[in-house]
Amino acid sequence: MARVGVFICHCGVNIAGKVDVARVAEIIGRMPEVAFSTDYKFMCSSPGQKLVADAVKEHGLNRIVVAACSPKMHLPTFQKTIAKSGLNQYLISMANIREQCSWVTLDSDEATEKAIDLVRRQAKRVAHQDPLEDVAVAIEKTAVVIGGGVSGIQAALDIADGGRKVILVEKSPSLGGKMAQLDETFPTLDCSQCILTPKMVEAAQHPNIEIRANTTVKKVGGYVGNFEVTLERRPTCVDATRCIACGLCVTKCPVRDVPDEFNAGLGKRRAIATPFPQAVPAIPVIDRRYCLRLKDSLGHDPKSQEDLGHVPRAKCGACEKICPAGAINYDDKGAEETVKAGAIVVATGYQEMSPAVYTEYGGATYPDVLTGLQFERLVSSTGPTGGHLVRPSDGKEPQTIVFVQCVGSRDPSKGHEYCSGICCMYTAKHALLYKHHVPSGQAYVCYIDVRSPGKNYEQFIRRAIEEEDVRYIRGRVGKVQRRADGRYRVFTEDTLVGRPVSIDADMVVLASAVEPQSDAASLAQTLGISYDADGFYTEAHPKLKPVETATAGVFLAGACQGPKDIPASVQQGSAAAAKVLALFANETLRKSPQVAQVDSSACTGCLTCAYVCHYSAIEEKQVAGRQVAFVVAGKCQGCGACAAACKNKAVTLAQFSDDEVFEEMMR
Amino acid sequence: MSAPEMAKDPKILAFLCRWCSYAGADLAGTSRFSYPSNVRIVQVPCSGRVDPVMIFKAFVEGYDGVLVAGCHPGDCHYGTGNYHARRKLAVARRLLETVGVHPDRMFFTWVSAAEGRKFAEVCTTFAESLKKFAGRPKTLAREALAK
Amino acid sequence: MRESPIDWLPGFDKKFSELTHRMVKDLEKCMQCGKCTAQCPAAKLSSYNPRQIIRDLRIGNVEKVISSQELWLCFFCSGCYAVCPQDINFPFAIAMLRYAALAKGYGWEEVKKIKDPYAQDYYDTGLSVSPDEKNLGIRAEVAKNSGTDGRIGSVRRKMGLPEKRVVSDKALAEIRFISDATGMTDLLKGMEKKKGVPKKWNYGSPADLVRIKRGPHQKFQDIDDTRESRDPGEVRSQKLEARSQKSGPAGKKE
Amino acid sequence: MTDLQQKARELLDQGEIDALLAWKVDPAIDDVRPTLFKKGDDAAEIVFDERCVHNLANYLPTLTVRYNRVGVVLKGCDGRSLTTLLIEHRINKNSIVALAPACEGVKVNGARAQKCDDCPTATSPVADYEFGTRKAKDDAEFKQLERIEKMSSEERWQFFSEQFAKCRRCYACRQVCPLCYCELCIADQPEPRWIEPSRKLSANAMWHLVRAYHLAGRCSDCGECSRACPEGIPIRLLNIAVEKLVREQFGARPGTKPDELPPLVTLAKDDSDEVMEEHL
Amino acid sequence: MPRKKLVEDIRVSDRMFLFQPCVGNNKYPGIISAAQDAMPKLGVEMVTSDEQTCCGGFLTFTNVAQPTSTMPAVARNLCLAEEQNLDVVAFCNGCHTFLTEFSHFMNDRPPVKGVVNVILSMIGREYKGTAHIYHIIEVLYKLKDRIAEQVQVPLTGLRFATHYGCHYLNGFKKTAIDDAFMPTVMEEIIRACGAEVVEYGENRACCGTGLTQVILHKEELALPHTKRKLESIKQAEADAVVVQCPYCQAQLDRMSQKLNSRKAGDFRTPTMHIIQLVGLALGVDPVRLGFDAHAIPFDKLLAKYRKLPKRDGAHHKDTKTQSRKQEVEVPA
Repeated sequence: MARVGVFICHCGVNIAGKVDVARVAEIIGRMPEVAFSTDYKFMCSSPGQKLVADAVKEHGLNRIVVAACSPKMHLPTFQKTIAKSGLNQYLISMANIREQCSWVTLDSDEATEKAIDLVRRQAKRVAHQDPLEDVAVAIEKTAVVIGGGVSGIQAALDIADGGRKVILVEKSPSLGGKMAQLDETFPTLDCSQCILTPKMVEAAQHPNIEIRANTTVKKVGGYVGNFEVTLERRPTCVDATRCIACGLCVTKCPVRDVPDEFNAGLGKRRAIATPFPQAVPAIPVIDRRYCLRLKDSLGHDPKSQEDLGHVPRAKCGACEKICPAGAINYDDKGAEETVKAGAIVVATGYQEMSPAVYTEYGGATYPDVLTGLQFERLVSSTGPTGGHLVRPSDGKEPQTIVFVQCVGSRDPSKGHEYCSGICCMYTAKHALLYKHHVPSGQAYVCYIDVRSPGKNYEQFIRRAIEEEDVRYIRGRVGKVQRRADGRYRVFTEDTLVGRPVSIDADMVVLASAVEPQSDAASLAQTLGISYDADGFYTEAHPKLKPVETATAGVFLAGACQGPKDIPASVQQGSAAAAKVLALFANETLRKSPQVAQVDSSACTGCLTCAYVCHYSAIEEKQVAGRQVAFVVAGKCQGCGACAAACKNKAVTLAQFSDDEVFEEMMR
Repeated sequence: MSAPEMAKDPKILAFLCRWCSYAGADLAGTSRFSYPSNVRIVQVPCSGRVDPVMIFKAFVEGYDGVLVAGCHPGDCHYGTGNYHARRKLAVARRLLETVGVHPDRMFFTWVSAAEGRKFAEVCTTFAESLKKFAGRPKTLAREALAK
Repeated sequence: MRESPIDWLPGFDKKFSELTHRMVKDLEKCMQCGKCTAQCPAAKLSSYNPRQIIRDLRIGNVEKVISSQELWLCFFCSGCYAVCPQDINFPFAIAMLRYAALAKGYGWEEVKKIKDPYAQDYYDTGLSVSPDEKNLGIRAEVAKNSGTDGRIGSVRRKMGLPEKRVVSDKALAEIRFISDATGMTDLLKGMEKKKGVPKKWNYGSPADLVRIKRGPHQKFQDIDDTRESRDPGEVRSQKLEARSQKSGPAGKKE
Repeated sequence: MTDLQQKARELLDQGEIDALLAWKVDPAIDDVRPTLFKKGDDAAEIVFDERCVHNLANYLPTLTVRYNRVGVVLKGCDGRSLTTLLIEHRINKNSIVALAPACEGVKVNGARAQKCDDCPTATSPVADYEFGTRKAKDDAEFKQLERIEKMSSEERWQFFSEQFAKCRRCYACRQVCPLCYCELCIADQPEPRWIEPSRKLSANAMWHLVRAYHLAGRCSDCGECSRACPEGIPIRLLNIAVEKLVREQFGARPGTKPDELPPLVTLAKDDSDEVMEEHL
Repeated sequence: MPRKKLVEDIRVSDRMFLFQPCVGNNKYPGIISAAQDAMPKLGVEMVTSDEQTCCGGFLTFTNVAQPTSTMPAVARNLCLAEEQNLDVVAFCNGCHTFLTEFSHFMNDRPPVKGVVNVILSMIGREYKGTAHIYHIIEVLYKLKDRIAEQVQVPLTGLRFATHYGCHYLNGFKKTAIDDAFMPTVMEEIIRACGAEVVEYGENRACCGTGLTQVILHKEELALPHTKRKLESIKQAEADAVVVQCPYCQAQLDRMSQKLNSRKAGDFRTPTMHIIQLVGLALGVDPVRLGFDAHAIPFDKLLAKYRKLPKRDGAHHKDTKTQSRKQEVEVPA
């Protein structure tokens, strides 16, 4: 016989202000199954919890209902409380009379009536709850880090240093991400690659880290502690195990006009190439869209990677001939492997928005109107011009240059509503780099607001303005007009003077917005994590859980969660690593007992439940010569699809059994 | 709204998935979006847990309307629960309206954890649309059929 | 402290008050980035400045806006709308503001100019552009090119068209009825008597215009250039001097 | 002797099957009744015509337990039931030998059965031996639904409440249905009482709704439920109301494809949300 | 870059309502007669009505009349097309803007539409909002392949500068068929006629007509603005400027003359409406194209034009045979 204790919380005035809690307690007290009923100012306070604990002993309560805020808020609190007082922690139920009653009901009499009804339902429900024990599952102590940018590298290194295995998955041929493309970094102006490449090498040489380049995540199964991640390597046609990275193949390749992604499309590369000198791994990759030997075997659209079966027409094969290690394999079909992992760190970063929509600026049309990343490559010593800052159109040194801020940021009409956060700083850096390359030249920055929150950031901006004489004009650029003489007339307004201004420039640099990778959404669905309206992955809590996701065991790092600069990305990488290591510090994982169970006596063995199970947690099993369904508790995540599908209710989902739902919905 | 008028409010039983819609209902609370007080929320782990039998029973129990809300397609915390739910609910609606339960008495929708306002609006509009049945005999309802 | 849109437009038909509401709602979105002014041809030529007008509306200086000469300088090229990151339809706002100004008595002289050549023609003939060419220069040219007397009627005849496009009497009756019914007729009639309250140059000196007013014979290209000298100009040279003093000869190019 | 009888004789004689389930005329009732044939010589008595209305698939689960190989003569609808039974592991295919003559349709109370107009496969989809030419048609008009479709909600309830009121809860519909095989039917479960055992109208309605729902996407539309009902409740109406939805929205034809899962357990990612708004 | 989706949505019928712009009637009659002669060669019969008046929008943004007055006037003009169940083709950015803006405004707001219809009912008309309103540029672009195949006199060697005007591209930045800053539709049509396109810096600059006497009597403001554009055009050495709006045409044509007469420059580049150009290419008699009405003479251009060879075997489909109201199938 259930002896239910009901505890009604005032939550200060949040509940008591609308609901007559005393009346609720009094009326509920009359229910047959209710042995004790009271109300108190703050049930979640320590005296409040003591009240509950004492009542349990005093009145020999064996079921508890706390009528307070949402169970999402305090259910764990009270579970601990009753556990301390010797009651099974799952013999409690909460009536949500704040979020779903006092806060949403205008009339206070109704609120009271509703509260009474809500509590009554929980009181009847809790009587049907059974004591449960947590499920323990083993943890696979390997982490998969998706994305080999600075954030992913940091996370991988920290986890590896913590003594755990890491599989570092990178889509492109080399680690490094966006940071590898940068020339210098703000606010210290130290060389980007000089500080990044050592980390890349360290990652490559670390005994606990396995790097999977040219690889993407195809499928993710399982659950926290026991993920099954299917990795897919695209065909590179170079056998990494044999290649000695001598680079001879690259020198021999006859195809020289492939647009160079690493140089943001400014330079050209061969059809077989390593993205950049310090690449890790340094294994070259054949671009099947351009390779003479292979392109015929691909779809006609050069962009399509779809394989139409190899029909090599051109005889080329230059790289194959020259390769001393015999590493070239034109028939490479790529590979697929499935790895087990206990945790996943997503560090897929961002992409630079294409300025093509900004026709008023001639974005992606005028040769000397560049994006921020293109400018980085242009001034970088490893860039297409070997670090000489010249106009792509005529190779002349730009004497006047205009930096246009907020291209795609803070622009709901054509771009994104959010502020990309890093443009103000990198533009100031660009202006400085320009002045260093062309001391006599004049740089203008057209901005709306300068946002420089960060250590030494504001000083950096001031330095650009005061010492380097970079001209900051407060006003968004209206349009860029190409003139007959090949220069560009930039129209803006000096909003502080209130006058339109036009500047004749030799080069224009657009601070293109940071936006999520184009495949961010599909990866999110593969991983079962959520993303916001802009396409950035959402953290479990904006303040208190910045690197967790709603899916246990999947963590976020870097710009995939929102625009970030290098320091912030590295911080998040380490933070995610800390979370992973904390998880791996446990031997087993205590899992909620909310799992399905099959009553084999009632089961007809039709296995409909197995068909609907998303986690293939249901297997068939012979019991007394009959074939019946059987739930693997470790795999079951407790969604209850099986319980709903079973016609004669042979499947029961703990915590949401038919009994419990039935009692709760009865009027 | 005055008390008696509200008292006439149709009784609604809402099955909300724990991850999206129940959180959405909580958000409606924290944001103080009020909605009719006769909505009774039953938390389910996933909209896929909702067995049409529960919906039939709800009408037998005399609820004026049944609301089922889950995560948006593609966002199901359990991957595919809401896809299964979608078909089951379609069948449930078909059966109920065949025997004469007006289809407007069932409201199946998606409410994400961020859509507190949407939840409040859904409840309000649903309650409004149910008002048109006021005075009409409650199909299926036990007490209505007792006599 | 902003006034409600209704105050600006006393008596404006309620049905259309939402026009102004929409306008104000739009203006709320303005982030004062100046992209509109940056590309505005009128701003280049005068002290007219859409961004400042929005700013004043936002902080409630409606009177300043509607009493200003500048309000009447926009010529609806819609470039500001085309570039606006918030899709504010500013030309539309201007049109509404001009009604607001008229309601307060400003700018009638601007409107009167339109009345005779166009509005009246519309009322009389149904077309708002009259066939008779007032500019004798043009007429001469046309005469020369067409070998006629240069009147459009003659040209039309030469082309094998009726001398004059005539709108049917039925149509005329209809549009006149509409004009009468909607108060346009009275508006036109009363327009002569309307005394325009004098406007002020609230956003700069008429000098901007005066300089241009020197007539079409000057080099117009200057206008941009003067702007540029306005901006970098002095400030910069001073800076460079300062620098060259403390740190040797800085590369200085002009 | 017809091919069917011929084949039946062979199978029995050669011991391919231990027993053959088919129909034979029983003079006592002057009608056919399902009969278990054990000897080849009796094969000549096998009847297959418009009188053979019973769904023989219903007997198979028990028979396959008793005999290790059972032959069975199947109409199209019986075959569809069998398909679903196989999918749901009720029967092991190896213990069945299906003789599938092309069905010309059956008569109930002297009139051609309504179900036969909507029958998608006149010949059983599960067939070891086929007789006559296989006919399949994709469209089903569900004529019987039209009158319901015309009704307003009130009228529908008017109609069905009268029907349900007649129900005696004898569960003949359940017993006759090959797909109602649960050991402990939800209607008999004490805790929780989803369906009250009483004969209250609400409880009756509940029963018929739940029964129809449990057959959703599985029902082979053999129409036995309606035929078996002593009160003549048009139970089949509910089944086809659902089947219409299943065919039109989920593109599924229950029982026609032996290797296809029932539509309510398949993962329906690509459905549009409209399916939840589909009206009859 | 034209917006594919929007172009697909354009529905060209074999009869359409020619909305006559006032400037077209009373200053540049060539525009209308060109349309009447050229469009049938493309299989589109142009229907006019002598009951059509000035769109009325013009009076709105000059503030001489309030929308309350002009909206019914616009609605009335649209009725003329609706009554014949035709879609409207506007040849003037101004007409197009106000017909479209006002019709949308009314269609989106039933109360407004109601009030308007109360007034219209008194003159025995009703505005339904069924007629589509197209700009001639949209129609021509949709038919550009047909133009290419129907060309009688390929304008080989002729060089044209384009001027789009403001109200179409800027005012409809989301719904116009081309981008507001780098449009190419007119270029593509010109090339379809076999002619060349020349670029010039001030291409997307406004012609300035709004500023001139036409709207605000601020000639002193307009002239410098227009002059800058004309100079840029002059540098491009085009045979003519092609516009899609009669008002731009008036401005560029007349201001050239005015500046010349004031010795403020020497601008000899004539201005023509896109439909006049298409007319030339389709072999419409130049007289009907009404170049005589222009202040800047077309002598040079026409001289070159007369030398151009007629395309031999230029097949001329008799499009009249097509069934009425049936869609002109446009090769994708």
